[in-house]
Amino acid sequence: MKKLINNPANVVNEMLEGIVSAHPDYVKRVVGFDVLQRTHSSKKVGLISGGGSGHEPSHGGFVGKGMLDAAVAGDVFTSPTPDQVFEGIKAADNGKGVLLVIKNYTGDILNFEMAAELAEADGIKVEQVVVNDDIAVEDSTYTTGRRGTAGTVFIHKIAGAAAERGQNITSVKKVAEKVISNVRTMGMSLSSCTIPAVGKPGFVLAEDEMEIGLGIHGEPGIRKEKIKSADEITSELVKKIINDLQLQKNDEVAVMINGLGATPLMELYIVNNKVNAIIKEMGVNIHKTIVGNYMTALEMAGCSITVIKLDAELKELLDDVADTPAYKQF
Amino acid sequence: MKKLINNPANVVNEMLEGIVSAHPDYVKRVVGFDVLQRTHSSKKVGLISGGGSGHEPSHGGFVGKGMLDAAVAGDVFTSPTPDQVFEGIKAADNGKGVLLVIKNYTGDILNFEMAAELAEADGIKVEQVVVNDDIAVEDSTYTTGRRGTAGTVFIHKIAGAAAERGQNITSVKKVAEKVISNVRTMGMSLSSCTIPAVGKPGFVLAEDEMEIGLGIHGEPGIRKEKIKSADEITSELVKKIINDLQLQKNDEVAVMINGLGATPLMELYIVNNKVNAIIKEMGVNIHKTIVGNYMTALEMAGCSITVIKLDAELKELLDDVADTPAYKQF
Amino acid sequence: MFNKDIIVEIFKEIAKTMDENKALLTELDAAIGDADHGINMTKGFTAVKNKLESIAEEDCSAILKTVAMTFISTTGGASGPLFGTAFLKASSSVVGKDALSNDDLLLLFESAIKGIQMRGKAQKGEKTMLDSLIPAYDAMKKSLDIGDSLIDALNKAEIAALEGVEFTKTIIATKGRASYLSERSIGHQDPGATSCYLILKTINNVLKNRESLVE
Amino acid sequence: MFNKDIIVEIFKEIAKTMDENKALLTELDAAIGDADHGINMTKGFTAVKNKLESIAEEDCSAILKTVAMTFISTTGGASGPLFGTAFLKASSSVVGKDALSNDDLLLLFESAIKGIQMRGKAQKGEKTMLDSLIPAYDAMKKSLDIGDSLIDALNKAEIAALEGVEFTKTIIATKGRASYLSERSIGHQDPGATSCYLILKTINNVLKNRESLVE
Ligand SMILES: Nc1ncnc2c1ncn2[C@@H]1O[C@H](COP(=O)(O)OP(=O)(O)O)[C@@H](O)[C@H]1O
Ligand SMILES: Nc1ncnc2c1ncn2[C@@H]1O[C@H](COP(=O)(O)OP(=O)(O)O)[C@@H](O)[C@H]1O
Ligand SMILES: [Mg+2]
Ligand SMILES: [Mg+2]
Ligand SMILES: [Mg+2]
Ligand SMILES: [Mg+2]
Repeated sequence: MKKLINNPANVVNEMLEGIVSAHPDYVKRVVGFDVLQRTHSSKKVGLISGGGSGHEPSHGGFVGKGMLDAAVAGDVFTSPTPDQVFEGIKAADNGKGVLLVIKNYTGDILNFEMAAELAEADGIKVEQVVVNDDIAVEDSTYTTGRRGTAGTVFIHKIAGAAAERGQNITSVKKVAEKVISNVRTMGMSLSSCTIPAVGKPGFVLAEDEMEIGLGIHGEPGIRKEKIKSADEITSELVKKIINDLQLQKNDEVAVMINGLGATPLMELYIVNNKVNAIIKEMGVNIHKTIVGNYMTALEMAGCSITVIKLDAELKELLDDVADTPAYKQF
Repeated sequence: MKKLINNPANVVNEMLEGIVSAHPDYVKRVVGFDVLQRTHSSKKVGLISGGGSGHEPSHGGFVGKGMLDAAVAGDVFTSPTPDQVFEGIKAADNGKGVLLVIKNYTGDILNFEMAAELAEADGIKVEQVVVNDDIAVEDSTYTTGRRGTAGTVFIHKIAGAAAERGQNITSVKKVAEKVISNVRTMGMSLSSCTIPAVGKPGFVLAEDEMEIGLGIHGEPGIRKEKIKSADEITSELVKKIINDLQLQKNDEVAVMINGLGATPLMELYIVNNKVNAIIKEMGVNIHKTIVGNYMTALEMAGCSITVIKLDAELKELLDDVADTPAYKQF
Repeated sequence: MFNKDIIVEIFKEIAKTMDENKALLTELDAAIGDADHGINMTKGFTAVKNKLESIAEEDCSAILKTVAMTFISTTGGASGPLFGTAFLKASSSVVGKDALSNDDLLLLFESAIKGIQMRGKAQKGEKTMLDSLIPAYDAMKKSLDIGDSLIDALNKAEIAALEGVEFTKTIIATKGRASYLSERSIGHQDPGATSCYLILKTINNVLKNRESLVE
Repeated sequence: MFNKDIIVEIFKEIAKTMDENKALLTELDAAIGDADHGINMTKGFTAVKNKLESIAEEDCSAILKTVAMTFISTTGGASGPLFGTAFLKASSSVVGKDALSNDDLLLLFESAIKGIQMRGKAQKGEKTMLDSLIPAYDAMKKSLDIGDSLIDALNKAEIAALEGVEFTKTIIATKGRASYLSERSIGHQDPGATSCYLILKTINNVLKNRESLVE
């Protein structure tokens, strides 16, 4: 394991300190907790997100104007405990209620749920949405269902804009749910990643292998196969998304090409070149494209593609101003 | 070599197409050339930069309001040819002259120089500055001198702001030169990178080795040594910078922690945590910190630290609005 | 017979067991999850162990409640709330008791399982910790019903738990992180089921040790 | 004797040589540079080769000028402008000629070297292409001065170039990318010096071949 770290046990703490000292105008730390909170809060519905660390800039990087009010950081790839999340909820609360944006992982759901119970007992109005954008896994009422991955960033952006506009918690939640039902992601990787405290990679890929349909925790994907060209891989991922979203001619979408941590931007743009071609060829209009590392898995090489179907409301909110360390929009 | 690409011979072209289709409001491509140009130009001094590809988001990502007017992309790690740069100069020219921001590499200097000769013959007023922020190499009048690396982003930002304010080419150049004489960078890496057309890494590091003082082209550094803790490495790099800049108590600086491509943001923030501590302990004020992948070397793991000493003028220009795909500031 | 001293000792031993099996549990989780189960369990039970000194004087229920709260607030992941809730429900089932009868133990075990099911909404056969816990409970109950000693009953529970662990290798996961792997999860044993087996085994060892000391 | 046909043939052969030595040159550059010298040279000379058909009817100077412009506009890096300028200056030194005398060739060689020095501001001993070119030129001149045949003179130039390449292993680079390595550049041979040696060797082979055909 080669990492620019000191002690595996301190990575989250030192990272949070590093974030706060880099962006003091945006975030401050809730003393004694692994929670980042907006430096300048405002009287609006609070938006909170979080989960295991290792997905940076998710989620602390999205705390700021027009997105999150607080983010809770668990250990690497381990969802934070209820008391941490509870502290986050308190930090995000400005008296108008708090919406919890939870990614669909058993750990996240259980810990956030318990925190919500604590917060409600404390008199804070709490609502939750569960993001499940990853279509690699078949959905079913009998299973855990689909994972929450990079699509989460669109929830932060769009529901964040609704909250910033002063909408009440019911409508912010409604917006978030609309985003969730219109966003889909599919990913692939060329290499695994190593949790600092574990010291060796979660899986191993041969020089000519890739994983299709993997998540953001160094877990294996749904299929291991021989590596193909960027265009072939991209086509497979995008087509699956298009089908699942039932995209039609004249639909309008936004696209995110998300790097998993170790993928050169050059490669993400090569992927975008193909994504763009496929979607435009369908007669679908791409309103906005976001390319970069937004929901990562430590030093994993690979990418995910996210598409969100927009209507007038979502489009307007997506275009609203946002000013956070990791996502800024004029 | 594991890469999300199609054909090594097409990576630059497909990447440029991917950039343009992702950010049409910011950049367009000069037809037939590897040049990205601002979509909406304005009557001001033109700022142009460029060099080999593989450093994304440098340089195309910085084309936009308050930074560059055009960027020229060579093959991976190979500076662009004079005719390409000449086309870039024409694209950046709005009748007020064009400032070339050149990184100090023989190839870049020679090709940009020849392009400047072509542009001058064409009646375009051209000025040049040469960035040499990398202090890994000792400076000397008898050698090629120091390399230009991540500090270049500060030239783009600050000289770009001066141009955006409507300053004439003489004063924009003066600002750029002031930045150059006040900015220092030092880098390290944990792994090498592979030029697509070559297919194997430029150098190989053992599991417990790192390179200190390397550049951004997969070239070896000044020293190979056993890997140390993030704090130890950071201290060495920062102290070298502090000495070279002759930083004093009450000085004011901006800091950039730059990832080389495959470094998780978590690690960059851990590095920043230490950088921040060292600099603050000196009684030096950190006006602004930038953390992320700005000047990369494909999928190299590692980072560089850049410090720029600010005076009132540089500070004000640094704080000016910028709106580009890769760097936005409110 | 089963007094609060034993409970304290059991948790100390569980912390040791988890530490010894950290790499194993993490490797099992790497195959079908996110490679942290060993870390999570060690983190949780080490925190519990460190807390034990200060609570050894409380009654069984209070001890278990502290164990639960400690586990919940240090572990995170899926196992934090699941084991935490198990201990919390176990605690509620034995309020005010300084020693536990066999019936108390059965009720405690049943409550723990119900707690896990309430939290995690899983059934037997979904490749989770329930696949070792439920057969273990059933075996223990049956054994006590036919008049076996507690030691024998726990022995049978341990054996059933191990069979449950083996069984998890044969099925597809439909709950937890391993469910994302669909068919690829077959052939791998569930980390959570394994740690539950290890817990039962540890309890058994503690009891056997005591027994032999008494004899 | 040294007519424009030979020039065209030489450039065709150089393209072949570079292609054959692409991996070698890239490896040399990987050690002290950025691992692209083989790519650059192949790219440039392949473009030149593809251009040759259309210009074979021009005079020597025009051919060399097209070679120069093609090289400059396709190669990039340090070698693009350096070799390009060399060919450009070489072209200017033989304006209007369809065949070149030994004196013409010496002047052409000298002009090429001066072009490189004008562009790159380097001297002999800085671990660059000049370290094979300058000794080669000196050897060629000396050999012609004492009345050797062109073939012999070029043979001596080739040997001197190879010695120059060997010499680059012993010195620190102070120009170009290798200079960033300081002491670490010692022990490695310069890629640019190597490609210049390969060019001379190719010229020699072409001439020897012709000679043997004539004989
Ligand atoms: N819904 C559930 N009900 C019961 N047990 C579950 C459930 N989901 C997951 N588990 C158990 O949790 C274990 C994984 O725990 P752990 O690795 O610590 O958490 P995480 O999956 O969050 O990384 C699985 O092996 C499984 O036994
Ligand atoms: N200033 C200079 N003068 C002469 N030759 C030089 C100079 N700088 C570099 N070179 C030559 O260029 C070679 C490197 O060429 P190449 O790898 O194609 O370009 P780059 O260094 O831009 O990647 C070196 O081996 C050296 O011989
Ligand atoms: Mg986990
Ligand atoms: Mg090069
Ligand atoms: Mg796990
Ligand atoms: Mg080179």
